[in-house]
Formats: sequence, structure tokens, C-alpha cells
Amino acid sequence: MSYSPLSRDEIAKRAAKDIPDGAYVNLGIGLPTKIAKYLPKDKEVFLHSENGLLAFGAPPEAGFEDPELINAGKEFVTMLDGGSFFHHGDSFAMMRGGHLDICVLGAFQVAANGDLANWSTGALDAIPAVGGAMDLAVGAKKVFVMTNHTTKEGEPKIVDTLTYPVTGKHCVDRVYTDLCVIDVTKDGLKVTEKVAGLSFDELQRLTGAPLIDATK
Amino acid sequence: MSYSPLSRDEIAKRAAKDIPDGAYVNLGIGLPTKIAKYLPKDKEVFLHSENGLLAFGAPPEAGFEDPELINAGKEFVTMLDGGSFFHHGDSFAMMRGGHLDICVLGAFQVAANGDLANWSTGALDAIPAVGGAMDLAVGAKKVFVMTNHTTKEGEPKIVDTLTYPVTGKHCVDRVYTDLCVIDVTKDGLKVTEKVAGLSFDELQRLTGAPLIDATK
Amino acid sequence: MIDKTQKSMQEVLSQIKDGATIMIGGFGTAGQPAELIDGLIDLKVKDLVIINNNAGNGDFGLAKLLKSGAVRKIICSFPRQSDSWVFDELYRAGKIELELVPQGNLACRIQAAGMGLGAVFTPTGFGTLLAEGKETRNIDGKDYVLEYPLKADFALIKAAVADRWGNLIYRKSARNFGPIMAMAAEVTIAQVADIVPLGGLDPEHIITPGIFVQHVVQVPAIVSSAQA
Amino acid sequence: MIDKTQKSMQEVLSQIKDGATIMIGGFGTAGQPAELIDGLIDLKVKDLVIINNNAGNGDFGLAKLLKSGAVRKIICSFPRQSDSWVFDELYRAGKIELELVPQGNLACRIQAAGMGLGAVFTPTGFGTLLAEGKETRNIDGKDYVLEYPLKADFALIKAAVADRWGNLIYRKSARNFGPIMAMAAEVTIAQVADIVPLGGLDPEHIITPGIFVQHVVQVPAIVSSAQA
Repeated sequence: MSYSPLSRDEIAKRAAKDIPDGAYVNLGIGLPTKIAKYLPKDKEVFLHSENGLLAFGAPPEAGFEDPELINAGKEFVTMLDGGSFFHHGDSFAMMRGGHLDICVLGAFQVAANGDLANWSTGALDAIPAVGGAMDLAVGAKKVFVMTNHTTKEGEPKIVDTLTYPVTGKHCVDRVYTDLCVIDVTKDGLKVTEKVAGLSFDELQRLTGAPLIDATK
Repeated sequence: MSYSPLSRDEIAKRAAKDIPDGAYVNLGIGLPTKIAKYLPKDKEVFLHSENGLLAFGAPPEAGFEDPELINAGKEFVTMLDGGSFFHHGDSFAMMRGGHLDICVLGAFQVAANGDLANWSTGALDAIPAVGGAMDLAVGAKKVFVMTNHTTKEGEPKIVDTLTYPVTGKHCVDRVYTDLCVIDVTKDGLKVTEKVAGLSFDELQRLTGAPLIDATK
Repeated sequence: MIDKTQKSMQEVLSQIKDGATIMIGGFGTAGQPAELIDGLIDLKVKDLVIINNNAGNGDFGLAKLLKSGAVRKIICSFPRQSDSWVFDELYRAGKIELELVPQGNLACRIQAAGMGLGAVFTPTGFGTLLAEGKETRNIDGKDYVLEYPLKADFALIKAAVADRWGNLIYRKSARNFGPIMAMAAEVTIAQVADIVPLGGLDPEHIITPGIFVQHVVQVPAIVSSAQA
Repeated sequence: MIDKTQKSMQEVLSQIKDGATIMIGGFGTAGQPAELIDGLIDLKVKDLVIINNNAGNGDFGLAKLLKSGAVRKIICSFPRQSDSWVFDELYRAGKIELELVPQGNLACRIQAAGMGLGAVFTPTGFGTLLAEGKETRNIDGKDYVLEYPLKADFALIKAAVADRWGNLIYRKSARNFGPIMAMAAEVTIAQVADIVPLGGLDPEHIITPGIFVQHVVQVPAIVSSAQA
């Protein structure tokens, strides 16, 4: 049997389905940002940005960019009616204090115990940068990860134990990949969905940690 | 020789002279509050109140009281142009963070080393209450005390060692009494001014700790 | 559509059960959510732990709640006032437990809870009776006491204006503990004088963003005869 | 009469000496006080320690300051960006020291300084390389790292409007680190687009009360060609 991995937009669309009405959500820079496009119009979801925005909206039309209205990815945004501005202290209190319902982060690796690596590859010549990743990992009530199932070279990104430096320990609740959806539980990694045509055995072969089939 | 102790208003007037232009000042509940009346009109002094006011002004005229515009003594006040409101967290950051230039507090006792007692007499049947006294004692850059030199019973309030429970250790910089002005220094208690007709010996007799005559 | 203003006060308050820890905003009566407190009294819940700066004034609001017998313990900085006779009597009769906290440590411990900190070293209270038995440390030549966050199941606060997302602005010195209590409680219930449509509050002027507020109850402002 | 707006930018900045620790506001270029930074470069001081979220973008502002060789060390959360080539080159050449701090700990440590706390237990970074060698503690079942306040001799920040007492309001996401840095520095210098008479700012809307601001310098807003 053959199968098609989800496109980046399809992963975003799938993750968007799990964001409930009224949720306060931080979408990490990069891939997770795409989720905003797929939030259903009949839901009100409050997007938070590290640099002091709550309830920001879509990018402005060309010509209406404001250099003082950007998100954490330094992209131009707009504000929704009912949005608010606040300083960095309050912004990170929203995370660290457990007020954000969900954050969605990218990942280099996710371990079977929910450890997340997404800030450093550990390469000796790399310039380290961490931003708000560690704060989001420990702070949000639910941490979702959105990632390709394997690296470009085909190496598993879901692993038994991290080989990259850790961002946050035991923090990941759910992983959305181009092949499946995985819940991180005390019993292990439970696959709740997978793309059509992909066998569980094949998925396990592409994964560096034992999976539990919970797709039935 | 005979002498007249200063009245409460005269102590306040004397203390007011030492508050410089542009100072951020918290005047403790009770006696110190009187200082506000004697701040010279040509100076701009910023009065801070624990409950989230900066640059408040005189009491309102009768009929213009606002139950939501009170100071820490729960007296009706007004706001000056340029005043601001903030929450209790920021208000105490102003103290604890060393942003207030001066606070003026009442006292049960001041010790020779600058220890202050002003929150509890230690009486067993008393209901304890502390408010912001301990925060002001440790937080303001300069802590002034305003008090009668002795109790109504004639006991010294400036003492070698506190017998009442301490509010803050080594915190008092200067004491204004009805008889004199005392600087608390590493060398000891220096009397810099005393009322006319009062001999140093008599002042020492009314005081529970050694004084240094620095009035010349 | 998210509308945090839709439930009745009674419905909102009915979440509160025996033994709950409740922050109540206000400094004296300024910012005290008197109507929410009346609603709380009507619930007839017991064994409450109350966090407030004071311990009630006169016979209304917080004082009335204490009098109703609903409160097991109060955490505050300044219980003793000229008109705190309700508390005074309960305390002297051994019918209420008191945890006395310096006002700035009260604020700071509430902030620590809202900010998700595990504990903080604060200079306030060092060497005093109120720090007895607590861990201390000298940091850079200055002495500090280790204080733990004050969390709550509920915060009952009073603001001036809200929108349906729970964004709040306050009025004058009624702001006091409202913003930091809203951040520290699991469920924050705000009583407000006015509710405006979304967009009616300027995003630059919002003091408490709606993320910190779960329910809004409108209580039209009455010219109050309450003493401040 | 207290007028914090009276001195020239040059006069105000001339207080800054070799070896000073300076907080610079801004997230990327939003809120970055570019003109104050240009003035700082003109001082030709050396061995500065800079605290900012980033390490400069492009060739202007903070990046230009780094390029001038004035900076010994930078404390930040996110130095590496697509346009951080100035920092990248200095760092790879071993010409600048980097202390990397998670963004929320950066904010929290700045807040701790402004609030007068000795240290705080924060959950962020526990178990990571950035907490190596730091004191940790398990409190109520959760792990925390002990972090110390970040203080500064000066804060250079950008706000929108000031009055002569130094009260400030900000504009949109340019607010970011401004209010907390103003609280943490010995001397805060704010550049603003507009100055209004006393009373021109509503006391309910002031974000940074003047107690946290020592000097205000007016820099008329220019439609910026800077990339955000």
C-alpha cells in the first residue's frame, strides 16, 4: 500500500481542528504560525505573542504595515477588536503562570517521555539562541508540537531519548506530524491517527521510540 | 533655662524643610501625613501612596469626595496634573525596588543602630496589623522618623535596644522629634538641632541611648 | 462566540464550594466587590480562606462575610482598623485564623503566583516576627526572606468597564489589588459598572487583558454611601 | 519646577562612562531607541555590557553599536537572526561575550531588579544547558532554577509620549521591554516622539509613572524605513 505524507499546510489544518473555541494560544515561529490560517471562522481563538500582544489578527494589507505592530516572528500583524498590548513581564507571566491554554512549537526532537528539543542542535560552531521556547515549553497548559515525522535525511525526530539539547522536560502533550498524531501519555506514545495507506509497522519503522496503536 | 517642645505641626514643618525638590516621598499614616501641608509651594514633591497613587494632592472640597480616590490612610485625596494610578504590585515595587527617595514614618521606638519599631507593641491581647510599614522601612532610600521624643509617660522612645518588636533593621536615617533632629550614623546618634533653651544634658537625660552633640 | 458576561451572578458564584481559597480585591472599601461578596454570603459555603488587604470595615461587604461564619482563615496585612469590629470579635473569640503578611509581601506573593514563580527572596520583614521560622539568605550583602506564592481558587474583583472577552479597566485607586489578583487565581470573577462592545476599550488602555478573567458580572454603579 | 525634558540628548548621555551596564529597549527594531543608541556610539565609551532581547539587526541601531567596538558583553535571548551579521562576526571572532537567557527569564530577572527582590525560583530552563551549575529546587512537586536580578546603570528606552515629570505611554508592540527596564535601571533615559504639558496624559493610561524615568529626550517620529 502507498501513502501520501501531509503537506505543511495539511498538518497545520489538522492541528487547527484541535484548538477549541475561546482558547488562548501561542503559535511558535515557523511552521506552527500556519495554523492561524486554518482556525475556523466560527471560533474565537486568542493569539498571544511574546512581545506583548493578545488577540492579534491577520497580516495587514500591503501599504498598511506598521513597524511597531509585529509579532514574535517579527512579521507585521493587525489587532482584532478586543485585543490588548502589555509589557514583556506580563507577557511571560501569561506563559509561566499557566494562563495560556495551548502553545504549538516546532521541534528538532521529541522524546518518548515528552522531553522537547527545539532550540539548539548542539553544533559547536552554531550561535545559540533560545528566545521564548523554554518559557513556552514549561508554561502553557498544553504543549503541542508540529513537525515532519523525520528529518530530510530520514532520521527519526520522535526518539527514545533526546540527542539534542533539551528545551523543556516532560512538557510535550501531543505531536502532529506529516504522518500521524501522537499523544504523549504515561503509558507511552499513543498514535491516535495516521495517514491513509500507512501501516502501523511502517510508521514504527520511521520512529525512534516505541509507539502504541490507538487508531482503532 | 526653660524650653518649649515643638507642636506636632512644628515637627511636620521642620521635617518638610528637608524634603528636596523633585523627591518621591511616602508619608506614613498619622503624624507624618501633616508634612504635606508644609511642603513649600515652589517645590514639586511627588507623594506616593501604597494603594496605587503617585502625585496625589490635597483633600477635596466638601461634597467632592470620591470613595474611589483615597490614600493609604483611607482619607479622601485629589490628583495633581501628572499624577498616575497603578496596581499594588507596581506600588510596592516602587518601595522595595529603591525608587522612593524618602519615607517618613511614625515610631514606637528607634534604636541607636537605626532599628525601628512601629508596628506592634507586642501586647498579648492586641490584634496585630502591619500594613506597608515593613516594606517602607526596607525599601525607601532614606527613612525618616517623626515622633515625640518620649512617650506620654515620659519614657524614652529613642533607645539603646528595641523592646518592642522590630519593623525593620538598621533602616532609620534621621529622627525628627519635638525636641531635636537626630542623624543615625555609624558613629552613633548625632543631634544636629535642638529646641532653644534645651541643654544637651537634659536632652540626653530624656533619651535611652547615648547622643553625640553635633549642634555646633 | 466567547461571551464572559453571559451568566448570572448566582450562576457564576455557584462554582465556589466549601473550603475554597478566595482573593477579594479592594483596599478598605475602594475596589471591594461588595455585590459579589453579598452573593458569596448567599451561597452559605463554609471554611473559606480569604485573601484581602484588610479584614473588613463596618458591617457590610467583607465584614458581613466574616460575620456570616463562612470564613475559616484570613490572610491580610492590616486587619485592625477603627471599624473592624466584626473581625476583632471573631479573632478575640478564637473563631478565625489570621495570617498576617506585610502589604508588599502580600502583593509580591500574589504576583509570584500569577507569574508562575516557585518562591522569591524578598527583603521585607527580615529579622521581624513575621519572618520567624522562614528561610533567609544574604545576597550581595543584603538580607532576604524566602516567601512562597499565594494562589487562589477564585478572585472576586471590582473593575469599572469590561468587554465580552473579559478585558478590564479600573477607576482611580479602586485598581489596587485587582490586576494582580486576577493573574493569581484559577477563576477570576469581575464585577463591573459597565460593559462595552468589543473594541470599545483601547488596546493601549486595557489594564487586565481578558486572559486573566473568566467571568464578568455587571453591577450598575450606585452613588455609594459607603465610607471610604 | 521639575522638568525631566530639559537637557539635550548629548548632555543626558554624557553620564554614561566606560564599563557601564545598559539596558536597551526594543524587540527587534520595534521600540529600539535608535537615536539614543546613535548618541551612545558618539560618546566613544568602551567595555559596555548591553542587555537587550536581541543582538542587533542589519547595520543600524544596536548592530551599529556592536560594530563600533563599544560592547564587551551582551545579555540577550535571541542573538541569531537572519540579519544579525554584525553580532555573528564579532561572536565568531571571540570579540564579544554572550550570556544567553531564556526570554521569559530575561523579563523576570529585569522585573526582579525593579521590584527589589534578591532572587527568584523560575521553572524556565530547568534541566537545560542554560541552567547548568545553577541552584535548583523542587517546590510543591515542580522543578525551579534560582535566577538573580538583572540590574543596570542605565536604561535607554523608546516611548511614544511623555510629560515633564517623565510619565510615559508607549505605542503598540513597541512597549515590550520598556516599562520593566525603566524600573530596573538606576537612570532611565526615554526617547519620545511627543512631549505634552502636565495633565496631558490621563492618570489611568500612564504605563510608566515618572518615578521610573530620570530623563526624557524628544526625537520626532520619522516614517521609518527600518525593517521590523
